[in-house]
Amino acid sequence: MARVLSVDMATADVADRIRPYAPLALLIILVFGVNIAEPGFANFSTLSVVLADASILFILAAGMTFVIMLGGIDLSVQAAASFASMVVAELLPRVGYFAFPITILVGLLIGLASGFVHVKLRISSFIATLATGGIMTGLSLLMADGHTVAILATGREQCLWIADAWLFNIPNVAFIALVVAIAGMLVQRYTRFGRYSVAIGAGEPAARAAGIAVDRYKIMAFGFSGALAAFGGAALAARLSSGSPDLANQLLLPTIAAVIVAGTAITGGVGSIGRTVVGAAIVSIVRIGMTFVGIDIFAQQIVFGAALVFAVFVTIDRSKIPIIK
Amino acid sequence: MALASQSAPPEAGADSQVRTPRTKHSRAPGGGGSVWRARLLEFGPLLVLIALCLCLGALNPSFFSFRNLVWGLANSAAIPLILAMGATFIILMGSIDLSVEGVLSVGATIVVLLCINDSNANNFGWWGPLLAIAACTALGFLNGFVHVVLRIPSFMATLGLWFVGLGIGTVALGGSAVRVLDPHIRALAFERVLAFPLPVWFAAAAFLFALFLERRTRFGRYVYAIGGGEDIAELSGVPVKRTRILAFTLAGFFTGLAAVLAVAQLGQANTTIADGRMFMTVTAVVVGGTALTGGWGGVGNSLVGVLIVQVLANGMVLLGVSPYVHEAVQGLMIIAAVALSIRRGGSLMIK
Amino acid sequence: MTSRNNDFSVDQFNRRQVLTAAAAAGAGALAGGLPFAVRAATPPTLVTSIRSLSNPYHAVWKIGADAFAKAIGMPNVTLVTEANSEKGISDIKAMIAKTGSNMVLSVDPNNTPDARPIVEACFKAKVYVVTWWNKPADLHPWDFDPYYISHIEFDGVTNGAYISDQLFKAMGDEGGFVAVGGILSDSAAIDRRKGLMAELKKHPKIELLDFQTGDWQSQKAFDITSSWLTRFGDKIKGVWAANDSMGTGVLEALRAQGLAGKVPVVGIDGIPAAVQAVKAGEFVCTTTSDPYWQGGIGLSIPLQALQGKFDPAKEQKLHREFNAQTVKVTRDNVADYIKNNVDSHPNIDWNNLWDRVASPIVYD
Amino acid sequence: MLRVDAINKSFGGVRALRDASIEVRPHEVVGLIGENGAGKSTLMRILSGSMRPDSGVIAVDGSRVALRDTHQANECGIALVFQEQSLLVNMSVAENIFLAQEGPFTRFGVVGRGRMMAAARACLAKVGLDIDPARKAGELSFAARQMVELAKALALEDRTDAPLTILLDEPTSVLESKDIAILFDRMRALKARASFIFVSHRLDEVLEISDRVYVMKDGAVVAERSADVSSVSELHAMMVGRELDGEYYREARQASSSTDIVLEARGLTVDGVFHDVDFALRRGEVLGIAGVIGSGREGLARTLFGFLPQSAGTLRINGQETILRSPTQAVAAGIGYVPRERRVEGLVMDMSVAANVTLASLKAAMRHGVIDHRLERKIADDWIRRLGIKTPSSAQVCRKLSGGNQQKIVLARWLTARSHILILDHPTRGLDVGAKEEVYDLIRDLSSDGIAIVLTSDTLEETIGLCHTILVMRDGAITARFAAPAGAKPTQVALLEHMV
Repeated sequence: MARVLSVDMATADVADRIRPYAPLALLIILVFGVNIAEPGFANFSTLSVVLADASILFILAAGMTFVIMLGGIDLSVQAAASFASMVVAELLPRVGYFAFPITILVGLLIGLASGFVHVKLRISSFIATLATGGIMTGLSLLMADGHTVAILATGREQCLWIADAWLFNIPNVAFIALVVAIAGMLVQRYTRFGRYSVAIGAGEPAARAAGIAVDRYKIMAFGFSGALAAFGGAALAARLSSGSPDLANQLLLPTIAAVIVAGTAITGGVGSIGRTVVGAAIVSIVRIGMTFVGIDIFAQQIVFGAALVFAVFVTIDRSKIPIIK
Repeated sequence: MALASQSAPPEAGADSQVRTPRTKHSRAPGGGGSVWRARLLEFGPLLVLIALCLCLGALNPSFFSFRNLVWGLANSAAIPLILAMGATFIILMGSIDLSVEGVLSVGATIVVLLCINDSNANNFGWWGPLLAIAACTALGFLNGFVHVVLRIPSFMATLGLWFVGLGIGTVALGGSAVRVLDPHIRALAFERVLAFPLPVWFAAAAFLFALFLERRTRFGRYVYAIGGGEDIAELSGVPVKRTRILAFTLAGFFTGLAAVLAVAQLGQANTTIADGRMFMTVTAVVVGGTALTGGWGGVGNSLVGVLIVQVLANGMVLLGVSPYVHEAVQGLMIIAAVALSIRRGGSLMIK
Repeated sequence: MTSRNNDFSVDQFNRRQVLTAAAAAGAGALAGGLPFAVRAATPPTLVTSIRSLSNPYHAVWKIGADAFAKAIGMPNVTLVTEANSEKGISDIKAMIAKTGSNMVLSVDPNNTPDARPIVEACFKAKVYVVTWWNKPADLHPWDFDPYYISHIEFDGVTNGAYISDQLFKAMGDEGGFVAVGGILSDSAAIDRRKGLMAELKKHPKIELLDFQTGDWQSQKAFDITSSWLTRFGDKIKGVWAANDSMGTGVLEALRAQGLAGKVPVVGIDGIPAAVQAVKAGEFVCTTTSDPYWQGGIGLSIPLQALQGKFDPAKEQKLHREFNAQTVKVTRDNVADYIKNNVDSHPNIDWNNLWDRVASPIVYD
Repeated sequence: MLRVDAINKSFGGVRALRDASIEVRPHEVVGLIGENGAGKSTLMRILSGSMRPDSGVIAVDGSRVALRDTHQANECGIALVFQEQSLLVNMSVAENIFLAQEGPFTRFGVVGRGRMMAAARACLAKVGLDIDPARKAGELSFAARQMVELAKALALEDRTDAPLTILLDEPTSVLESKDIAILFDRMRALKARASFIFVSHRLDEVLEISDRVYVMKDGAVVAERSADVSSVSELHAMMVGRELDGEYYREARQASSSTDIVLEARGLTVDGVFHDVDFALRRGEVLGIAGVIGSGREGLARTLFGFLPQSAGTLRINGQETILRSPTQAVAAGIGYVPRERRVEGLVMDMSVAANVTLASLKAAMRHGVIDHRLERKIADDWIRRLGIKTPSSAQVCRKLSGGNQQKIVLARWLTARSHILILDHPTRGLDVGAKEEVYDLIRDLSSDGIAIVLTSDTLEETIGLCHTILVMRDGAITARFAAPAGAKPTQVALLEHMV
């Protein structure tokens, strides 16, 4: 009987082994699809544009991934990113390169604050982060009476490394994103935090009963999200050489999309930074691909929405979601 | 043999047990005290609302002026309330509907383009609003269908339809803001009955209807059952799939109604007509004390929640709060409101 | 001028015939960017990038762009940022890559900062570009000769001041009024408010009761006004709106209280709804930058530069960075305006590039 | 009236039921006993329509029926009474009783609240429960919930003319004995209306209430006895296949515990749960806590792991006074917890065996501050070998393993964490005989390794058999202490009189 069982398991395992590659497959199909519709898409210069676009999106989404894997959500990313763009713009002329680490630190702090509100005041993350996001927007508006803060020539020097530097014709942001991606994967694979966030997402009571300080790790996750959002915002500010209270507007939904489109479950426990890398790429390809193929702009949102649902349909592993809510 | 009993699929097992921590921790045997606390908590949001009103009234007497109560509050609360009615049932099931804005803009577009307007020669009279509501209801159904049949978490499914809806709206309007010239439609917004403008009455009707559904129909029961424990509900023979789809369809219907009123009020439709509605609706529902995890709360709570949010917005204008800090203040107040009123007994896990 | 339009398209037509062979060769050449020699051959793509199509103003803009492209029979593409700077920039870069730099660009950057990377990208790709409305103060066309031809704005301050003045006159130069502004961080919103404040100083008996922001949206303006009416009641003798969308929202809120027409409203942009309101006497006035003209001229300028009709580098500074004239719509001229601009579209001489230059842009 | 003939059911090649046949006659209570895994629960699931047999016949009043779902089972007059979890705590008693059965009260889509409340009261009256049917189920005691379940089953009467058969699946496992008495009274009274199939581990209860008893073993019905001629030991013998004796609980291996105290409670109190609990736990000692639900023993166990904050008294760990505010602190203090709800609190079901083993002490698998996956695998494989955990590999997700192996993984986790105090909360719940015996062996090993154990168990036999010392609790206080050295074990009766 044990034999029969193991056979069962084997078949199951095959499915388990294939499933993770669904997102990647989807991505490749997309690239080829667009390229067939509009030859010249899959060439270096275009793809590097996609890369640049996907990079910033990914940096934001990477942070979000940690939160979503814990079963929460961080709706404050775009507010945090905009806020960060203001901070970095204000700081660059004064402290030069230090502006970036400081900004990321600030992001970390506001992220932790969001996490604290969510965990300690026991407010669902959806509302908690919505509210903290509003507060951040308020702050960034106050910082310069709603004005855009331009990074003047002096500060711009320190921006070039993100803004317009290319290495072998690949935009630097892409490399930065790559670093973030690798770091993220390492964190997930090799650190307590990574391991525990999966445990908490997949079985919070069990994690508690194993003595894991659930609250602490949740707050940490929001901290990371904030820090990366800030980093994304800083990068944006550098590319646009100024900060503004609505710089990152409209980035929230693409960010969420980038996370879930590659099969990270909104319910938590399932997913990885790796998936988000693919997800960000998918979102950018769809977005830019539409422009490239020349889909009527009026219809682009429709296509985007449909593509989103389809991608999720293909990529999520339902066996790990007990009840689909 | 060891594996026999264990490898048996635990029909209810796994998940009926998932609930035990809740029952165990929150309501330890003979925990009579917690019952009272729960009872009190149910009135938390209401207390918050009353407190808010009193503060505002003290700071600016004109808050209690008849005109403000009717126009500043009741009238501006009408559309949010109608939207909240739909969202409540969905959130009670532990799901969420992000597509409100998309669906609403579709509805608005249809109304405008079918009634007398300044961009085409149509004049379908009351068919405009009716078809709009029908279309929104259909979109709601689509939401439920995609979610239930394709087994995609509602969060993603509705996120998709959000974009689709906005897209449809943009295509149909070609971007321009189309004005509705049909006096009957405009009357929906301005006609007054017993000093209250029609939208208030519509909202009241919607509320009573939702209350009726919640309290007096099987649908209402099933929604709570699903939110309380989908697996048990299923075991007891509750038609879970049907109920879920129905709830989303219902939400579509309410959104359609809201769309008609929005057009009537604004006298035009543009694709930004629904901007910010979704977050506002969910916030209102949650502030009212309905848990995003499902099972607890109800349309009554949502009424209170909507009023809290509206009073906040109205109050900030009444007090002339600087626009720079609007969002910040709103954020703080919402955190405070929820923290004061949220049901803690429910579950150890807050997601 | 229609005739000249025809000439334009005709000689364009001939040139294309002559070069079809080359074009075919170019098309067949390779997937990526076309080599320069061939590039000039295939007609350039006329690219317009605007915020979104969900507002009348930009919708008309697109109509203008389409009309121009149609008139000269060239392919044109409209990109929308959907208020997402990243998307806007990426789309433009994607177009550059797609057309192999064989394009001209007329862009209304989603956000002031966006102008720089867009211009830099165009400069690097040797694409002629005109920017509208938003750009950082320290970014100047002449720093990117010859490809960054012009930056064109419409003096928000004077417009803001103008409608204020009209409003105050309508109010009989005394009493309180309320103002609803655009997105706080938007430069146009900031300028228009500046104009309002400046004008306000000149009218001591006028009192600004409250200033709120409606984020350019009519719905928000509607709700705010409803609250205002209860807060100030009859103290409100007029309403200043930073754009017409909000203005119409305000108007509807007034209408709900039976105040439409009794409380004067002013706005900017000249969207149909507002113009009709002016006709109905519910709006005092609105001013418009004539988006139809913007759509066309924004493409005509870089196209002519690309075709070597003029050398941007040699143009006078005033043509490189200027405020263009706005059309003021008041009681007096509303009838004609509706006839020429709403019901139909004006015949514009797309070759007369600089006839609407009003004043140099001053940065403080 | 209800006949089950030669039912077979297999899962992935494992036969859970082999030719199981039972019969239920009108107005009788049929006891159904057998170790976990003997097939009782599978049979129950099949009868309640939530599972289909591979082969075999089910007949009601001689006519064959197919039970495709709960509804059809109900049509045939068969109702399953779940354990207390199956009431929806967020809904009223009445709503629970008539969930998905609102039809009779619904006119034109309107559910008549008054009529439903009245009907609910009627149902509750049948089971002699006097509560307001409008109260939320979550506010009721477990005993009351059990009665509501029974009432829910009886509500069937009004919907079907088929003779009623009510399946009671371990109804007493969560009840205090006075409630058990009440339940039995009701059942006797209700025999006039319905027949019962009564599934329980507590043989004495089975004998008390049943008219006839079926004994299941390894998926087959091995015996049928008339209750009045049978005895606990005989039934047990038939269940386990051997006489109940000390060897079953490895008493011979019961090492005499040392004298040094590792855990000491003085006047330990958690308001509303238990009060003034004193005890001392020694190295290698197995301390049993006996008591019915509500006696406070669950609370005590969870308090010792930091789930419930103590409100008074002192707790000394290795002589050092400690206050446990969270499980995290408990783990840090060297305490481990094997929860009753294995699937929920025991393991993260969708994580690998290895990850679960190291969950409480990731440090052990880390080098230079990062997880060393090879090391982690090594640790896991090591335990898999030593505890004989049956799994394809340490990368297997736990959901796919059997309960016994899952339980071993939980233990392995705490051994990896070097916990020197283990709190075993019903460690053998849901395990079959074989798995149980392995767990007993493990417990002996642990105790002889000097690990101190606090044990709460489903059955008194187990408690008595395994423990060095037994505390009996009632109404939140300790009512008696027994020393239970090998060979001089106290009797169940002795314990019981202090429990109730």
